[in-house]
Amino acid sequence: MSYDQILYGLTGVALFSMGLRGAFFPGALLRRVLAINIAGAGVFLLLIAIAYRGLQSVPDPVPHALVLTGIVVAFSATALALALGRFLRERSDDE
Amino acid sequence: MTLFLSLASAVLMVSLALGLIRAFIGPAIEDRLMSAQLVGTTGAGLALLLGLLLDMPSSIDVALVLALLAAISVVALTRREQSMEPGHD
Amino acid sequence: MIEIAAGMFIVLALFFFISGSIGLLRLPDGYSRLHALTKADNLGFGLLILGLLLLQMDLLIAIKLLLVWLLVMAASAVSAHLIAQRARRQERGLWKP
Amino acid sequence: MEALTSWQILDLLLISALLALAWTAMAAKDLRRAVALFIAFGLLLALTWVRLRAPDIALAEAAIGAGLTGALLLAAASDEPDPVPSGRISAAGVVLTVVSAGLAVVLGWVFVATVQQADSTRLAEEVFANVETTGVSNPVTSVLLNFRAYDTLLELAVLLIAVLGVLALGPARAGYGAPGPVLSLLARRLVPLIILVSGYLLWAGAHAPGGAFQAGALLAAAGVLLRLTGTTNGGLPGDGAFRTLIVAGVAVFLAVGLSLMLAGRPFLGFPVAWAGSLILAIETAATLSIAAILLAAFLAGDPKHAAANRGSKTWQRTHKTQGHANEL
Repeated sequence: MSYDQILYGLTGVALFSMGLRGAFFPGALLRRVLAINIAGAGVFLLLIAIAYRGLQSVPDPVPHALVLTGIVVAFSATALALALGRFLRERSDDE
Repeated sequence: MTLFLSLASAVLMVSLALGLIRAFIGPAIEDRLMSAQLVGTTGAGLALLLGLLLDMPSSIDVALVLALLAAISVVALTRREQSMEPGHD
Repeated sequence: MIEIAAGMFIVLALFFFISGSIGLLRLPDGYSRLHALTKADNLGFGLLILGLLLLQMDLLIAIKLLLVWLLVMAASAVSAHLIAQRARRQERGLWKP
Repeated sequence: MEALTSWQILDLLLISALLALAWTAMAAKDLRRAVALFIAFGLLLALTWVRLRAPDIALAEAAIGAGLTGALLLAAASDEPDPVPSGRISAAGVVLTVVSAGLAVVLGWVFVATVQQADSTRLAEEVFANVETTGVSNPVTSVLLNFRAYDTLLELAVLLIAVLGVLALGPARAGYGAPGPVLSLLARRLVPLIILVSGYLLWAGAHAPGGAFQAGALLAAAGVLLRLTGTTNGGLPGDGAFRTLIVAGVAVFLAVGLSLMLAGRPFLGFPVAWAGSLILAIETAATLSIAAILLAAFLAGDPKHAAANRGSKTWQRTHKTQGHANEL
C-alpha cells in the first residue's frame, strides 16, 4: 500500500459515483452517455490502482487485461446508445 | 538526473493545469478545443518524461499515438455532416 | 556534459510550454491565443524532444522521437489553420485595444 | 525539493484536473462544451495510465479517447437538441446526490480495506511464473490471449453483437464534403502512417505493450480520419468483404480453438511450441475485426448505404416511409 495507490483508487471511486449520479439525472441522452463513460473511467481507474505496485515495480497484468477490453467494449456500447437515440429521435420527428 | 527529470515533469504538469483553465472558462468552443489540444501535446511530452523516469520505453508509443491523432477532434469540430446543414461546410 | 546540454534544452522547453499556457490563458481573443498555443506545440515540444534525444543512445527510439515531433508539428499547423478558419466563419471578433 | 515531492505535486494536479473535468463535463450548459471537456478528460486519462505504469491501456485510451470518442461525440452533439436546462435542483436530485455520495464512501472504505490486506500470493505471481509457456512475453497479452483466452473470445463476440445492433438500425449517417487543400494533404500523409503504426503495435504486442485491441482501435481511427475528409464509408470494403471482416476475429479464434480440440488438446489450450504463431494469427484477425467493428459503430449504420444516403435526408425519409408502410 502506498499513498499514490490510495489516492488514485479513491479518485476512481469518486469518478464512479459522480458518473452514476449524472447517468440518472434527467437531460439529453448525450449527457447521460457521457456520465456513464465517466463512471466507467472511474471503475477502470479503481482496477488499475488495485493492480499498481509502486513507481519502480511491475504491476499486476490481470486487471490490465480486463480494463483493456473494457475500454474497447465501452466505446462500442457508447456508439450503439447514440445510434439508438438518433434512430428514435428521427422516428418521432416524422410522426 | 532523476531528480531533475521528476522536477521537470512536475513543472510540465503545472503548465498543463494552467492551460486547462481555458477549457473551463471558454468562452468559444474553439477556445476549449485549443486547450484540449494543449493538453494533448503537453500530455505527450509528459508521457515521454515519465517513460524515462519509470523506465517504460513503450511510453514513446503512447506519445506517437497521441501525436498521430492530435488533430482528429479539431477536424471533427470543423466539419459538419452534409445532411445536417446544407451549404454550411 | 551531454546531460547538462540536455537539461538546458528541457528547461528551455518548459519555458515555452509555460508561456504557451499563460498566453492561452491571458491573451484577449481566439486568434492571439492560437498564436500562444502553437509556441508550446512547436518550440516547447521540439526542444523537449531535442533534450530527450541527447539522453537516448538507441537509434530506433531516436527515430521514433523525431517522428513524434514531426507529427505534433503537422497536427499543430493543421489544427491552427482549421480553428482560425472556423473562428473567421463564425465571425468571432478581433480584440480592439 | 525531493523527488517524491515532485511526484506528489504531479499526482495531486493530475487528480484535481481529472475530477474537475469530469464534473464540468457533466454540468456544462451546452452539449458541445460538455464534449470538449470530455475530450480533454480522455487525453488526461491516457496520461494517468502512463503514470500508473499501464502502457497497454494508455495506448488503447490514446487511440480511442483521442481518436474515436471525440469525433463520435462531437458529431452526436451537433444533431441532438438539448431540452432540459441543467442546474434545476429537485427533491429527487438531492436524494440521488446523497445516495451516490454514500455509495462513494462505502466503496472507498472497501477499497482501502482491500489494499491494506498485504497478501503476497496474488494472481500476478502465477502469471509472471508461467509467462514463458504462453508464446508471448508481454504479460498483458499472455493473460488476454492465453490464460484468459475464453474471456477475450467472448469480448470479441460482445463487440460483434453491439455492431449487429448498430447495423440493424439501417443505413449509415450521411458523409462529409470534400476537404480543403490543407486538410486533404494531412489526411493523405497521415492515413498510411497510422496504418503502419497500427501494424507495428500488432506485432509489438507479443513482447511489448500493444496487441489486437490497440492496433484495431488505431486502425479504426484511420478510417474516422478518412470519413471526416470525404471518404463516406471510411474506407470500409463493400458488402461481403465487410461482413467477413467483422466476423473474422471470432471465426479465427473459434477455428483455432476447435482445431486444437481435434488434435486432442483442450479448447484454446495452446501447445507451447505453437502458441506464439497461433496467438499472432488470432490477433491479426482480431485487429481487422475490431477495426471494422469500431468504424462501423462510428458510422452508426451499414456502410453499404452510406454513399446512397449522401447529400440529403430525402433518401432516408423515403426509405423510412416504406418501412412504416410495411408495418401498416
